[in-house]
Formats: sequence, structure tokens, C-alpha cells
Amino acid sequence: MSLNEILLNIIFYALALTGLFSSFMVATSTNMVRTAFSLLGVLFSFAGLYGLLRADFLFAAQILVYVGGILVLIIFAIMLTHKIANVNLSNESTSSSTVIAVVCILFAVLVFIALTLPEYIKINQRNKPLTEMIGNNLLSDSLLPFEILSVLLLACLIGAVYLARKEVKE
Amino acid sequence: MDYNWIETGLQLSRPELLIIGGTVAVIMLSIFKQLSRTFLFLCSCAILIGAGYITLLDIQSYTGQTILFKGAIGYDKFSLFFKMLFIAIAFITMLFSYPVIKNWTSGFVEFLSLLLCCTLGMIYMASSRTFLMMFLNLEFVSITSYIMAGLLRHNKKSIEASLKYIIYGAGSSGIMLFGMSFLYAITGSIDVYTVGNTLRHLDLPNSFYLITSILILAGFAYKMAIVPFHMWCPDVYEGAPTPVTAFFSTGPKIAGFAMMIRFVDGVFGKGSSPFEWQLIFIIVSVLSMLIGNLTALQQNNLKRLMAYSGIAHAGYMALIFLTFTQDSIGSLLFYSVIYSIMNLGAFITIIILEKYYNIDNIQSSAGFAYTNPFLAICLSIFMFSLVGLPPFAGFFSKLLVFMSVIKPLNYLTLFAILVAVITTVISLFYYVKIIGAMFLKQGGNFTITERVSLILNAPMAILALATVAIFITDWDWLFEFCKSCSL
Amino acid sequence: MLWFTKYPVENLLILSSAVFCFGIYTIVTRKNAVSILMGVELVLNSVNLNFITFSQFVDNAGISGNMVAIFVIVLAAAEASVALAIILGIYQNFGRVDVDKLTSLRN
Amino acid sequence: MNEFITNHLLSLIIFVPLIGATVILFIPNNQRLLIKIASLVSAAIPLLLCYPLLNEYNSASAQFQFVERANWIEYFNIEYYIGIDGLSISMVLLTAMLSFICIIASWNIEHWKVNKGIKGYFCLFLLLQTGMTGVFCALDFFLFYVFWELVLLPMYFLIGIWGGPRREYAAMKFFLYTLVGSVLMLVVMLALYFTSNKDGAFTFDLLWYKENASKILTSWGSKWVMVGFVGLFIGFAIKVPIFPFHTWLPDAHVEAPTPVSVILAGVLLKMGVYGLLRISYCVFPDAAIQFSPIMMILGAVNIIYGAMCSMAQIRGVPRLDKSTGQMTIEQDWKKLIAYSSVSHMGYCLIGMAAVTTAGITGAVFEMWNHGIITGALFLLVGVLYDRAHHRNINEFGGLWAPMPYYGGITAVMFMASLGLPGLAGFISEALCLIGGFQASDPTNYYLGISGAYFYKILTGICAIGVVLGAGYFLWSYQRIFLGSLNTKYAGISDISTRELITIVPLLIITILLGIQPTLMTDLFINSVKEFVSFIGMPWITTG
Repeated sequence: MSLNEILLNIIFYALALTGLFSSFMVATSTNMVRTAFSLLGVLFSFAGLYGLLRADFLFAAQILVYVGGILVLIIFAIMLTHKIANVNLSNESTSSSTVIAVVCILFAVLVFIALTLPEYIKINQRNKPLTEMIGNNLLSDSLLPFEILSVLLLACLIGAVYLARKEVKE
Repeated sequence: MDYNWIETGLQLSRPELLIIGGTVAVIMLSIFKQLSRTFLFLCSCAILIGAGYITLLDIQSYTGQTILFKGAIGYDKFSLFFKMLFIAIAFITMLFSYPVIKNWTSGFVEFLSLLLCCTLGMIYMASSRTFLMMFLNLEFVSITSYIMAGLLRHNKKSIEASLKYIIYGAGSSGIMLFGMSFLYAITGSIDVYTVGNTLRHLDLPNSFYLITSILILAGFAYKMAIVPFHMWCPDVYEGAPTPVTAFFSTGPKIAGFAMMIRFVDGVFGKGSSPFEWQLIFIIVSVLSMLIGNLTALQQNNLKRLMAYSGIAHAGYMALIFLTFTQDSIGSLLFYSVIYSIMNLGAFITIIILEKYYNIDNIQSSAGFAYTNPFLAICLSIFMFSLVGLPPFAGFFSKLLVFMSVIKPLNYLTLFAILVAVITTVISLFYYVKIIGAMFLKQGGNFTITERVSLILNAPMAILALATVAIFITDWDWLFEFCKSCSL
Repeated sequence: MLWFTKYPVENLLILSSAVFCFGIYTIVTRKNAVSILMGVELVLNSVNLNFITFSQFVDNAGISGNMVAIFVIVLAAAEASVALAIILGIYQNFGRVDVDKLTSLRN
Repeated sequence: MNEFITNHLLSLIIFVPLIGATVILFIPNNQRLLIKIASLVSAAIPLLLCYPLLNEYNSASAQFQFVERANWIEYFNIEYYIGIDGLSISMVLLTAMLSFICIIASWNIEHWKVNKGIKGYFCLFLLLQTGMTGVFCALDFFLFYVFWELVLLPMYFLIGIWGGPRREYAAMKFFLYTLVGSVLMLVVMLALYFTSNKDGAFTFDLLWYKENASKILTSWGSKWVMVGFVGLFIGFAIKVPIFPFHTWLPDAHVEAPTPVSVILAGVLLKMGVYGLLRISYCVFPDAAIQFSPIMMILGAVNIIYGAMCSMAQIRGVPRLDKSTGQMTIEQDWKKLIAYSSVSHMGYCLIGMAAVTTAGITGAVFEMWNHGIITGALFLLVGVLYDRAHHRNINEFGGLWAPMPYYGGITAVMFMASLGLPGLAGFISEALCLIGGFQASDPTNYYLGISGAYFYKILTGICAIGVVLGAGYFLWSYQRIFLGSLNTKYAGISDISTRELITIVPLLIITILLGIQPTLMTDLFINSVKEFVSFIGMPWITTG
């Protein structure tokens, strides 16, 4: 194994562990702001993983849309719906042993699949860069979804604006 | 590069293009304050009529199967049928919601444009062939639905319904995608038919199929509102504005079924499959019938009751997956037509009760029949039809589903049918409870502020008449047509 | 040869499963609507990781997994915007965004 | 035009009331008289059409007559297939007559306690008439089922809206019982449909089922045939009603308004018996033979139990009023007659269990007679109820003095009902008992009794019912009409002309058929003979 490989391995596991730990924090942290920042950690580490998986376009998209858009939205939402002066923004949860048990079973089942699935698939990594293919795909295979998406965003725009704006006093 | 496929695709999707263009036009026109609400409403209706007309022409002439937009959607009689049905549902919904929404302080244009958008999404749901399209259009319908549920944003119930809807919806569509990613992993394709073909040559363990199916079912089942993904249903139905509820109870639910059929047809296919996926459907449909009907017994709120009735009906509809033959799919199409007719009709009566008489539960409707017998009679027709009593169309729709399921008689189908029959008898209690309250109980006075709008009365009467007429006349052609449209 | 070629698919899958489970756990247990939304984002991210992994390792001819991931990102953004608008509406009406305090619809 | 009428006689009899109901829907609510006249006309036309029907009916033939056949739903091979034979012609007549009489009996609807719009009442009544006539004419099982269910809906509303204090409970109970029955019927019907093969297609044709009963037996196997028979039997037994499915009947009868009770007792109960004869027996003759001893027992139970319950009404039944928590003693005259219906239906069962010519003739004749006599009895109860506003047997007394005509008519009808020779009821009951007595099957043992004596013993027990019947009728007559006059009712008016119009025709028929029963039995004797030889009980010697 070359040094590069070892280094990348280390990066990979570091990212994976960051993602794992951050998502754990999202699920359990009792402070709202801390939860949001943990989500940031998850998103960043996933972006890094996409990069390692050679999905360069998605790496960019993840950072631009998720981190730059969604997370900012979420933080806005937290600030708008809480008395932000209150430093201790508590984030309650109603955990019960049943829920934990069910989620654990779910996890066990998914791990089982994760361990058996690779037996049935031929693993063979792609070497070509992606961005060009994605561009072509958006104008061929994914043309219709792409166009539908634009209509969807229009509908979202109308709806989100309608729901969130203050009442116009007449 | 050859771009002919775009041309063909666009040619064959004129109704969709009309709806998209129309939606944009309605939004644009709404900027001009001097245009009245009636005008915008008529514009939207015209769009739907136009789209419906084009579809009608297509559906008469077209036979065969085409794949459009590089495999994104299938263009066949199945998708045309649902296109027609969804446009009809949207049109009727739009028609009878006008008297309600015209008095809203805000949200009028939003309602019209979102209804059109949602219709577009449903049409694409029924014709989607890839996981991407399925997920995208499911979300399309869902997102527009979330907003529509919360259109009365200053009404606590409405906005709460919207929040509950989005929480359940977002969660379950995520779960569905997770399941789909496994199928993609195995087959390397997101086209359902390619996936199915590849799966047939692989020897996968049943546990894999089971887990994947359950995960994927989450997304579909939540749209179809079948147990165990039905929890949002009563709250959302109660909280959402009533015209929107009427729409939810028919359109998106049927669209979910259409997509499910396409999915199952692609991935598992008719005939033998490596995995006995029917078992899952036996469980969910039996549970839906039981929980839907038994919980409905305790309801007092009319919209909540209709929600549980919808869950129960979804259970009856899900029975067709037990056999999944051309016949049973045809009977589902027939069922969805009849179900739309009776459910929309029932909701029109609920809208009238709510708007003019301020009645939203069974108790307060006691003795109502003597104030407005016409409405009470129509309501009784819809309710009896929902039970499935002759001489109303609901009888045949249920019968056809049962008959298509019972043919390969074994203990499982027998069990499912038995549950279906018993729950049908149980369902009589709560449907008749409404009728009984209206006709048999003594009640207070019901004052009416204005005359019931013709735009509500006329569709109600027509739908009631249709419910009876479909039974009496020779409805062969309708069923034959449904069967010819099945996959 | 810059890119490392031997991440075991299993590890990626277990990671995504774990994140998925955390997401589900968040959706089910959290009271705050914004936190629930974060749970949804976790689920969608785990889905994305799955699709991208499989796209890179399995689907060599096409890139449909990547396309799905792109659409998921966009849809997540759309959904988040609508969800946050609804949450703001809830805040205006109820003065708080805790799901368990929303009781105008009785069960 | 004439030709049209003669070709579509049955259709007209079935659907004229429906057309009438539709017309009435468009008459404004305040035109009360017009509504009544319209409904009277729509009920009168079927009755008038029965005249050509009787004229052209060939009683020498056992074939179906006035057959009309058209495709209805081609996909399922469901036909609009109607026709009548001896078993059904009397029922068609009875329905037309009683419906007409009931419309007259409803003339004072404005003065009823529950006054909730007369338009709906008459519409529902005419709808009911269509359903009932349809049941007796349908030769397609599916059509039969549709008409059967069609009866259910108007009946629910008629009891539920215009009924007595516990109407809601009674209506729901009636609805549910009948629906459970019809679901069972539906299941058997579909099973039959899917095993049928008429020229390579599934069919609902009842006559095809009858002709191919042996084929059904071989394809189903005797075990499943029995299951099918029992399924249908329960469906019909609820309607008859046969013990233990009878509990809806007293509630429904007591709560229903007088004309509805008349229809309920006069026609609806016959639908059950008719269904047994026309469908259960004809489709599963083999199972019917095996079921015969059980039928016999059920018949005996019905007779004795019904009579006992009637008797109990004279003594008084303590009943807890759930809403007030008070114990009341119930001595309801109407309930007495309702239970006597249960008893009388038992005679039909005896006759049907035997399937001898005498037995079936008796059963069919009893169906007719019971319709006439009990219909009249309910009308008579209604007459008194309209005046006194209660039906408590014990609170009357000596009514003969202020109401001599009423007392006289009641006496005759009571005698007819308890089976006094010379009146119609006697003949049919006697025929049923004779039928039961004729049956003997020495090869088998039932309940440890040789088949040779089993039927005779049970018939003997049934004969006790006649004595009991005499008991409760005479006692109740004594309590109400004889004895010292209750001063509260000294000024009570005697039966009015309108009420006479409703009852006198029934009275005349009762006396006439008592003297000359062949007027009626000749209509169906050939069909009965054919039926008896078709079923072929072991004690029937052919040839």
C-alpha cells in the first residue's frame, strides 16, 4: 500500500467517524445550536466522502446547496422560532426504550444487508470524471425530471412564500 | 445528436404542457389586481377542460406502448387512463371548491395553481418508470399537498395538519429511497423494468427482498394511506381545508396506487417471482381494513370519519395485489373511478354542511334531513355506496375487486376476502350512523344564511345520479375499458 | 493515481445505515419541529451516500445513482424551504414549535 | 300499446311504483293530497294489472310464464330475467294488494305521532313495493339479490323515521340482521356463479341451477353443498324469521308504523320462505333432503316458541327500560301478533320440511293466508292504536260496546288466525300438518327416533301450537273486548269507513278462501307437484 493510499484511508475513516459522531450528536444533543452545528459536521464529512468517491460534482453540490442553503435555512428557523437571547436552547426529546430497541433492530437488519449485499454485486470502480456526464445526462436521460423539477421549484416558491410571509394588512 | 425523442415526447405530452403553461399563466394573470377571482377560476377550469379533452382524444385513438423521454415515463393506456381520471378529479375538485375559496382572504391563486401543479405531479406519478421519476413526482405531489393542507395559514388546525403531513411525508419518502438504493445496488439500474429483469436472473435471499420491499412500501403506502403508514391521515384530513381534503382522499391516494402498480409490475412482474411479495400486501390490506373500519366506528368528526373510511378503502384496493393479474388491475381502475365519484360526492355534502350549516360532526347533524332533504338523500346515496350496498355503484366496484382476488382460491386469499366481507358489514355501522343521525334523530333548527350555491348542488346531484346510474345501466363498457387500460 | 481504490463497500453501507438510523431516531423522538427536519436531512444524506457509492462501484455504464443524488439534494432543499415556512406558520399560530404541544387536532 | 302491456306485464307491475315514486319526488311538498293520490294511483296500477295477469296465467302448466329476458351486464352474464310460476304468482298478487291497502291505510299520515314529511314516506313505500315484487319475479340470482337488497333500504328508513320510540334501535337491528344474511347469500351466490358453466360461460340463471342441480352436487361434493345450503338457509331464515334468528322481528314490528308492519309481516317474511323454496331447495335439493329433519325441528320450535311468546304478552313480560331504569310490564298487543307470525311461519317450515304435495301446498297457501290475515290483524291493531295511543292489552276491556263493528271484524280475523275451520287459515295449517304427518323415513334414525315416527311425533307437537294459538287469541280478545268497559274509552269511535275499506277486502278473501280454497290452490297446485317430484323426498313415490 502506497503512502497515498494509507493517507487516503486515514482521511476516509476520519471522515466516516466524524460523520458518525456528528449524526449521533444530531440525534441526541440537548442543545439546539449544538444540534445544528453537528448537522454541519455531518454534511461536511459526507461532502468529503463524496469527494473521495470521485463524485466531484456532488461534492460541490453538497457544500453549495446543503451547507450553503439548507443549513442556513435551518439556522434561520432556529433563530426565528426561539428566543435567541436564551443561551441554553434546549432541544427536548421523548426517547423511550421501545424506540431505541426498534431503531437498534432496524440498524441490525440494515447491517445484515450491508454485509450480505456486496456478495451479489460486481464491484468495479469508475475512473472517468463525472461532471461532463452529469451535464449530458441532464439533457438526455434526466431531461424530463429536470424540467419537472423546475415546475416543482416554482410550486415550492409560491407555497413557501405564501406560508411564511406576514399578513398584508389592508 | 438525435433529438427526435424530445419532439415525440413533447407531442405526446400536450396535456401536461398545457397544464404547466396554464399554471404559469394563472400565476402571471393574478398579478393584475383588476382581474376578478372568477376569471382566474374560469381560466384554471378551462385549462383542465382543455387538457382533459386532449387526453380524451388520445385515449380513444391510442393503443400500444411507448417509452418517452429516454425511459423516464411510459406512455400507454394505463397512464392515459390515470391522466384522464386525475384531470377529472382535479376539475371536479376545483369546481366545487370555488364557493369555499372565493371568500378566503388570501390563498385563492395559490390554491388554483397548486391544484394544477399537484395534478401534473399525479399524472407523472402514474406514468413514471424510473426510481428517480417516482421519487421526484411523489415529492412533487407531496410538497404541493403540504402547502395545500396549510393554505388556511391562520387556522391552527390547518397549519398543524400541514406540519404533521410534512413530517410523515418527508420521513417516509426518505425511507423509500433508502430501499430503492438497495435495488439500485443489486442491478445498477433505476429503471423498474430493467431492475425486474435483472432480479429475475439473480438468486437473492428472501430476507433481502423482504427488507427492501418493506422500506420501499413506506413511501408508497404513505401516499396510499394504508396501515401502518396511515397515521397522518386523520389529522391531515381534519385540519386541511375541506376541498383540499376531498382532493387528498381521491387524487394522491389513487396516484399512489397507480405508481405502486407500475412499480410492482416492473420489479416483480406478473406471474411467478423469486419472492412472495404478495404476503406483505395481505398483511397491510387486512390491517388497513380492520384498523380503518374499527377506528372509524368511534369517530364523530365527519372528516375524520372519512379519513378512516379512506384507509379502509385503501385496504380493499390493496387486495388486488394478492393476485396482480390483468383482471385485478382492471378492477382496481374501475374501483378508483367509482371511489372517486362517491368520495368526491360525499365531500361535497360535507363542504355544504360545513359552509352553510356549520356542521362538522355527526352529533350536530341530528335531524338535519328535514332541513335539506336533497342533501341528505345524496349523502345517503354516497354512504350506502361506500358501504357497497346494491343498487349503488360501490357494490360493483367492491364485488369486482373481490372476484378478481378470489379466483386462485387458497387459504390466504380466502382469509383476506373473509376479512374484507366482515369489515364491510362492520363499516355499515358508521356510515349508517351518519344517515341515522340525519334522518332518525330529532335535532335542532338549522339556519341558513344564504342559498346553497348551484356550483355545489349540481355536481353533488350529478355524482349521486352517476352512483346509481352506473349500477343500473350496463356498465360493461366502463369495466372493459378499465381492463383494456390495465397494465 | 491519486484516488484510493479500496474503500470496502460494506463500511460505506454500515456508515449510511447508522446515519439512517440516527435520522429515524431523531424524527421519532424529537419534539422540536426544526430538529425533526434535521432528522429528515440525515436520512436523505444517508440515501445519497448509498446512491453515490453504488453509482461509483456498480453502475459503470451510467450515472443514474449520481443523478438521483443530485435530485435528492435539490428536493431536500425544496422540502426544507416549505417545511421551514410551515414551521414559521406554526410559530406564528402557536408561539412554539414543539410537536407534542400541537393539540388542535385531537386524536 | 296493448301488446306492449301484455308483453311486459311483469315489468310493469314491478316498475310502475318506481316510476310513481320518481314522479312524486317532483311534486311540491305542500301538495299533500296530490302526493297521496299519485301514490295511490301508482299502487293501484299494479293491482289492476294483476287482473290480466291472472286471466292469462295458465295454471295447468308448471312452467314459468310471462318470462322477460334481456341482457343487463353482459360482462358477467347477468340478465334481466323475470317470470312467474305457481310458487310466485300468489306472492305477486299479495304484494300488489297489500301495498295498495297500505297506501290507503297511510292516508291519515298527517295525524301520526311522527310527522316527518309525507313525500318521503310514499316514495319509500313505492320503492319498497318495487323491491318486493322484484324479489318474487326474479329468475336471475343476481337480479334477485339486487331486489332483495333494494327492500332493505326503504324498510330501514320507514321503520327508522316513522316508527315508535325505539325506532332507531329497531331499524338498525333489522338492517344489520338482514345485511348479515344477504352477505352470506352473496357468498354462496358467487360460489355458485363461479362453478356454473352454461354454454361455456358463468351464469346467475336460477333455472339453469335447478336443471343442473346434480352437476352442482358432483362438482361441489356433498359436504360443500351442505355448507352452501346452510349459508343460504341462514340468509333466508333471518328474513322468515326462523328461531334463533328471529329477535329482530318483535322490535321491528312493534316500532314500525301500522302500514309498514303490515308489509313487514305480510310480504317481507314471505320473501324468506319464497327464497328457501325457489333457491335453497331448487339449487341444493340433495342438501334439502338431508336438512329436512332439522327443518322439521326448527318448524316445531318456531310454532311452540312463537306461541309461548305470544302467550307471555298476555301474562305480561317484565322489561327494564334502560333510559329510565324502571321496570315495566310489557303487554303489547302488537308484539303478541308479531310473535304469532313467528308461530305461523313455523307451519310453512313443517310443510317445507316434508315436501309432499300437501305440505308444499300448505306452505304456499299459508304464505298467502298469513299475509292476508296478519296484515288485517296489524291493521286492526293500528285502528285501536290510533284512537287509544297505546296497545297495552290489560288497559282495555269491554270495547265491544262502543265498537261493535270493530269487535266483530277482529273476532273473525282472530278466528281465522287461530285456525278455525271454515276460514282460510285452517286449511293451510291443516295442509302443512298433513304434509308433516305424511313424511316418514324408516331407514334413518333422528335423535334416536326412527324416521318412521320422527316426523309424526314432531307434527303432533306442532299441533299443540294450534291449541296455544287459540289460547292467546281468545284470551287477548277477552281482555280487550269483553268484560267491564274501561270508562276511559267509553266514547271511543267505531271503525271508520276508510279503515273499513282497508280491512273488508281482506275479510272477504279470508272467508271466501275458507269456503272455497281451490280458488287459490288451483293456481299453484301444478307447480307444487312439479316441485315435489323435483326434490324427490324418500317418501315420495314417483309415478
